[in-house]
Amino acid sequence: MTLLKRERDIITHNEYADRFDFDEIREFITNAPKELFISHTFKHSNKTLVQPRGGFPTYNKMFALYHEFQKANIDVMPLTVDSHTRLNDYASAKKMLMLSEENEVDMLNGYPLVTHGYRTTRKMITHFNTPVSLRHGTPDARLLIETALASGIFEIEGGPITYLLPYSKNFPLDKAFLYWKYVEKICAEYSTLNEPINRESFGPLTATLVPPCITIVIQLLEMLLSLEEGVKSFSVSFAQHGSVMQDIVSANVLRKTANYYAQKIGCSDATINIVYHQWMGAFPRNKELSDSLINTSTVIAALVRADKIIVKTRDEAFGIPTMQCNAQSVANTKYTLQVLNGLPNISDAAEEENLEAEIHSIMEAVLNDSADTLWRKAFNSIKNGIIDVPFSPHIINHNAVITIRDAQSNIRIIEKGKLPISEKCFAFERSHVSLSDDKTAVINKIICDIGVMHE
Amino acid sequence: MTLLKRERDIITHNEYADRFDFDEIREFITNAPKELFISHTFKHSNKTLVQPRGGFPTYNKMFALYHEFQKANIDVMPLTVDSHTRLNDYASAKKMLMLSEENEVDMLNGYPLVTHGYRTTRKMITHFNTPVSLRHGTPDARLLIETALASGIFEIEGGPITYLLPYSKNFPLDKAFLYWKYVEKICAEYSTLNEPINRESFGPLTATLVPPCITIVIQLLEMLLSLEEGVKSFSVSFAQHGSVMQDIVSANVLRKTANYYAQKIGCSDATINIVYHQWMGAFPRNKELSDSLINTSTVIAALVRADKIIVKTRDEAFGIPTMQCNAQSVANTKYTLQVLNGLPNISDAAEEENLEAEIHSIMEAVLNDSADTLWRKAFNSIKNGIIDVPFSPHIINHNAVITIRDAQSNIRIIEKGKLPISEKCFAFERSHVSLSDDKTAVINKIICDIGVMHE
Amino acid sequence: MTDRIKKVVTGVVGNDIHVVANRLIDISLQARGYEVFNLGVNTYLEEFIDAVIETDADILLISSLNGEAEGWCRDLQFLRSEYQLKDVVFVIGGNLAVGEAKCEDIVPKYKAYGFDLVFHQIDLNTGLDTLEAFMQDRITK
Amino acid sequence: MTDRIKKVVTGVVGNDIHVVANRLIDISLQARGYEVFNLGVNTYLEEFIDAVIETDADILLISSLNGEAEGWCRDLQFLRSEYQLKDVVFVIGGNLAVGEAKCEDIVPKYKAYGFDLVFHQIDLNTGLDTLEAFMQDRITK
Ligand code: B12
Ligand code: B12
Repeated sequence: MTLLKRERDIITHNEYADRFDFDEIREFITNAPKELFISHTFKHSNKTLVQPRGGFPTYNKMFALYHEFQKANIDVMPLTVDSHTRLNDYASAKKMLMLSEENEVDMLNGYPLVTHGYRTTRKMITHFNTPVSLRHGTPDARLLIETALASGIFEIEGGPITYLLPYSKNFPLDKAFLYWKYVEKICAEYSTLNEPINRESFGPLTATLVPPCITIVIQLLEMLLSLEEGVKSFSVSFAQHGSVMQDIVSANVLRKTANYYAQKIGCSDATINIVYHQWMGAFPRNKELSDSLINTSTVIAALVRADKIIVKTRDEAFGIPTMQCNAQSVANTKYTLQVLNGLPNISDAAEEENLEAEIHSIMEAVLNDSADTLWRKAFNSIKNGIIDVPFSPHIINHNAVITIRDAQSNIRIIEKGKLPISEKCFAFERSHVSLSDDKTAVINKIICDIGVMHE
Repeated sequence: MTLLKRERDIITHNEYADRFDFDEIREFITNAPKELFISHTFKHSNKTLVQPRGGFPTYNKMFALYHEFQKANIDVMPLTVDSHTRLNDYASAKKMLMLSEENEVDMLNGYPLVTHGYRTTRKMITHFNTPVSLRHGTPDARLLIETALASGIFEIEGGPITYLLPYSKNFPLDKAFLYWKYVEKICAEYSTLNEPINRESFGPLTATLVPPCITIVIQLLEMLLSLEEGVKSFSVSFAQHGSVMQDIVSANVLRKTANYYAQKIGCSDATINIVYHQWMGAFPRNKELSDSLINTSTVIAALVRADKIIVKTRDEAFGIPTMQCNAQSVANTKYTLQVLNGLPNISDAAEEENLEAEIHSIMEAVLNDSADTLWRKAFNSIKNGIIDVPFSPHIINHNAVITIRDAQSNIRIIEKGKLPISEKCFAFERSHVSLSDDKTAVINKIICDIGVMHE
Repeated sequence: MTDRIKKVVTGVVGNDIHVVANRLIDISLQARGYEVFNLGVNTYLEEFIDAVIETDADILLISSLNGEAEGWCRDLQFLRSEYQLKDVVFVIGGNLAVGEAKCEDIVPKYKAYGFDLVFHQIDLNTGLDTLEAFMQDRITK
Repeated sequence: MTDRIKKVVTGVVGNDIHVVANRLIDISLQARGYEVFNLGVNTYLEEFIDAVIETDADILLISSLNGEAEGWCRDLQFLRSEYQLKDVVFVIGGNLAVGEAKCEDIVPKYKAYGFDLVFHQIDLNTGLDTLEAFMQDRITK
């Protein structure tokens, strides 16, 4: 028995989980319809695919949600997992699921996938026969991903960095890397059976004033960690920054550097796609304006030529959206993409050059770390602040980088902490903002910048 | 008594109009607050101003509409005139106004300005103290414009071509030119008293498959006819084409050629602004999608850096919008413009070169016409099809130009009729579309292209 | 009623210049085999009646888009009986009210004005299908 | 109650990692002159109670953003009486329900769980102003 197989045995033998029948699962995946694989859809479509988020505690409500989405002509179904499951607290998830089923009140903010199990969930997935994307935020997602893949969910979002730094306070980062290594391996293995399983990184991170260079470096690292293990279809992503120019520049540079680094490790056979998240930060408290914001994001997604867009809803500021509201967002977004034609090619040479230089400097520092494996290099880089995510709740995060918006709403680095960007790049960043000496003025500006989409 | 003065006397002595007290009117304009002049607002603002359309028959309902708009933080108030007044049928307007007042049902699709008169209307305009723009569609607007200016309405939309070819079947074009000459003269005269009166051309025309070169030539001609008479503030305009690229190219070329021709006739002291109309063609019959379309237009307006945007409402496909619905559109548009930052500069060299060449060819043909005055040259050019507006209901229009959308939704000329564009340009247009030989297939394509924004 | 080619007088009523639908109606009616007399936009009720009489039309198909049709149609009942046009089918369609209105309210109103078929915010092809069925019905009766 | 500097224990309850508001609350409380013990995100109810006892805090100010607070607060009444914390002001704020909910429904529910002040979807400054007024009231009484 290999080490991986032993680990697998231990993980899947969990009192809260299904009994896993791996032979049957392999057979299911081998014969699964192509329509369930987003990697297949990506290959055969040249439009921007539309995917919402969404998860309800009970099976019936989840089924009803998918039904609504189907009517809205959705491209990719979401399966968002509740926060107990995310933190491997299956006992609480079970308790809250029972309360939800008894009281018709949702006591969970997502679908407790492990609790429902793969046998049950697969019925729903195969019924709708549309690719499903797993959205969670789990550092130790091993059991969750085993359950997902066995259910017919062939896109797995997340990664050791993007699902840890924004989503956890204490979970050990080195463990997260190892647990995700497991996930990559399983995804790679199953990818040989039929169409490839698609992995997707979570670019939005904390959705709060994260500068493009940090987002992109993390995208590249998670992509490399995944391709290294044999994954053949990977999506890099980022969220609307608040400046159209910064979105365009990020997309152009992300596309270019992703191909560059994939090639560098000899993985140019993998397919890389770009995913755009509609505004992920604080939403306005007015639903009409939220609709406007959402549509604006859609137009920008088209301008940056995203392969997939992940949509928000007009209920964002209030709570988990109703299914009707969520389906309406999908329909609106699909309509806009349909009527939005004649897209120009846009770029900004100076900004792109600067961003690329920043990314290469940071990547170089990471790759030059003395550790032996990529994940350890990445681990060390995060620990010593070479990678530093603003507003991360995690204890390991350095929290020394400070950013602020310039007059055009571009996110600019005003304190670089341990970020190894060149003096020239840092000067470029700072040249766009004029800073007050008064510290409370700066704090007030940051508070304003967090609420940049407020009415 | 000058000829103009005699004409003025005759026009303003109309049984359906106010008695005009010109001394009092001149004094009113001389002392009018700057806030009523959009030319003043343009000068002191660098954001895109937002203006809806709107007009109700009764004074009270019009007042209530302005009140709603004010709450939505509007930049420019509209005063849209009903279609009887547009066709100088003041008797019908009066009858329908009475019916509207008695029955609380709107029997007119706009505000019958002449019937209400300037004394009444001025009270409303000065009460709100925000620039008002007159939207009508009237070939003989002399009495209407006298009434408007005397009321404190200091932006006058329209022109002899743009308010005739889309808005009338039989009205004689030569008369329209003369009547508008009168309007320009009056506007120029009043412009010397205080801030300039702003004139605006109506670029959308029939809003149905009009190619950019025709729109822009007509914009330039109306601008020249106005500047010739001494107008100092002029807005050229166009409506969303259905292709982002075509909108961007049009804006860039319109800006450039407007300055070029203004300078050519020695009027570079006049201020030229660009106005963008949200989609003016057939709307989807779904209000959510209409909202999406409207917001998409707003984003494009920002990308083309319009000085003013004219907004539609989610009720467009159904009828005159309620005032709440109209004000909501204004609020949504203002919000989007506020949060849409970091706008990139966009251009397309090949498309811009082609469009400019087409415009210069047509302008050259117009200016080379043997007639003595510019308006006669323009008149002859329309009559013999050098200028030809698709889907114009007017008998003088040549109706030989046929256009169709290419794969990117750009409007392309497939039959050039008498349009004097070069073979090279025509080849450029046709190179983008592959045409079926089957004539009904072409007609079906045109029907589809008219409904391009339908769901 | 015989089975000869049917004649239709069409146009847009009143001070209304929305021509796009009118062009499509012209093409569609011809494609369906009707002989079409298209008076175009901005046509007054009297002109329609004159054309019906002059061409001996079977159908008068009026469009109205700008919402003002009601103001023009009040006299229809009177004209119709004055000229004894009871065999002519009177059809109106388009956008038949200022502001948003429901078919339930609009259709009875216009039927009372003397129209046989009323299509408020109804797609052209649906409308013309209904018209053909209506004409067929008449023949069989 | 004396007029000494007030101590506040704050943090985000349960499996909730929304940290942005928490950072702002920390800054704002300090700016208003409180001594702040910020336990950060992902803090369990027991940890809050322990910190209140340990620091002898006047106020326990809990945030919850991810909608799951209700699951965590059911035990509050019990803990409160067990540890005899009746002088401590219990405050909760943020987004207190899964899905959209109205203050009318939410506030009484949480008051019944043992909170003195409940701010569902209320702006931070408004909430802190109310808190200060509430504290002032207590002193004068
Ligand atoms: C940014 C964000 C994230 C980031 C968080 C990064 C981080 N570590 O902080 C990321 C992307 C990681 C994230 C993850 C999740 N999120 Co989230 N997130 C948001 C979002 C968009 C903005 C939150 C924010 O930072 N606002 C800015 C701060 C300054 O404002 P605020 O948090 O609203 O707080 C204000 C007030 O509430 C008040 N306040 C707060 N506490 C207190 C206390 C008192 C006493 C007072 C008086 C006032 C007060 O003061 C603040 C300033 O005015 C909100 C939606 C929104 N509001 O627009 C959703 C939202 C909070 N998230 C939600 C959910 C469900 C999640 C997830 C479970 C699942 C998911 N969608 O991925 C995970 C959570 C995992 C977990 N274990 O908790 C839901 C909560 C649902 C509900 N209540 O019904 C929301 C509402 C989105 C939604 N509509 O679905 N999220
Ligand atoms: C393009 C347009 C214009 C162009 C017209 C160019 C031209 N000469 O044709 C311009 C910009 C010049 C214009 C001017 C005006 N317009 Co306009 N216009 C439109 C718009 C956006 C599209 C119309 C169109 O071409 N549609 C495409 C065609 C193919 O569809 P259609 O006209 O809807 O017709 C379909 C059906 O109604 C049906 N149909 C039509 N007739 C019949 C008959 C029968 C028997 C049947 C079965 C079916 C049928 O078949 C067609 C195909 O399905 C509509 C709003 C919309 N629908 O989105 C407003 C609209 C029609 N206009 C309107 C108004 C008020 C005006 C103006 C008075 C004022 C103004 N807003 O500027 C002036 C009119 C002046 C006048 N004297 O009439 C209103 C009417 C209001 C109402 N009913 O309450 C509308 C609804 C906009 C609005 N919501 O305010 N307009």
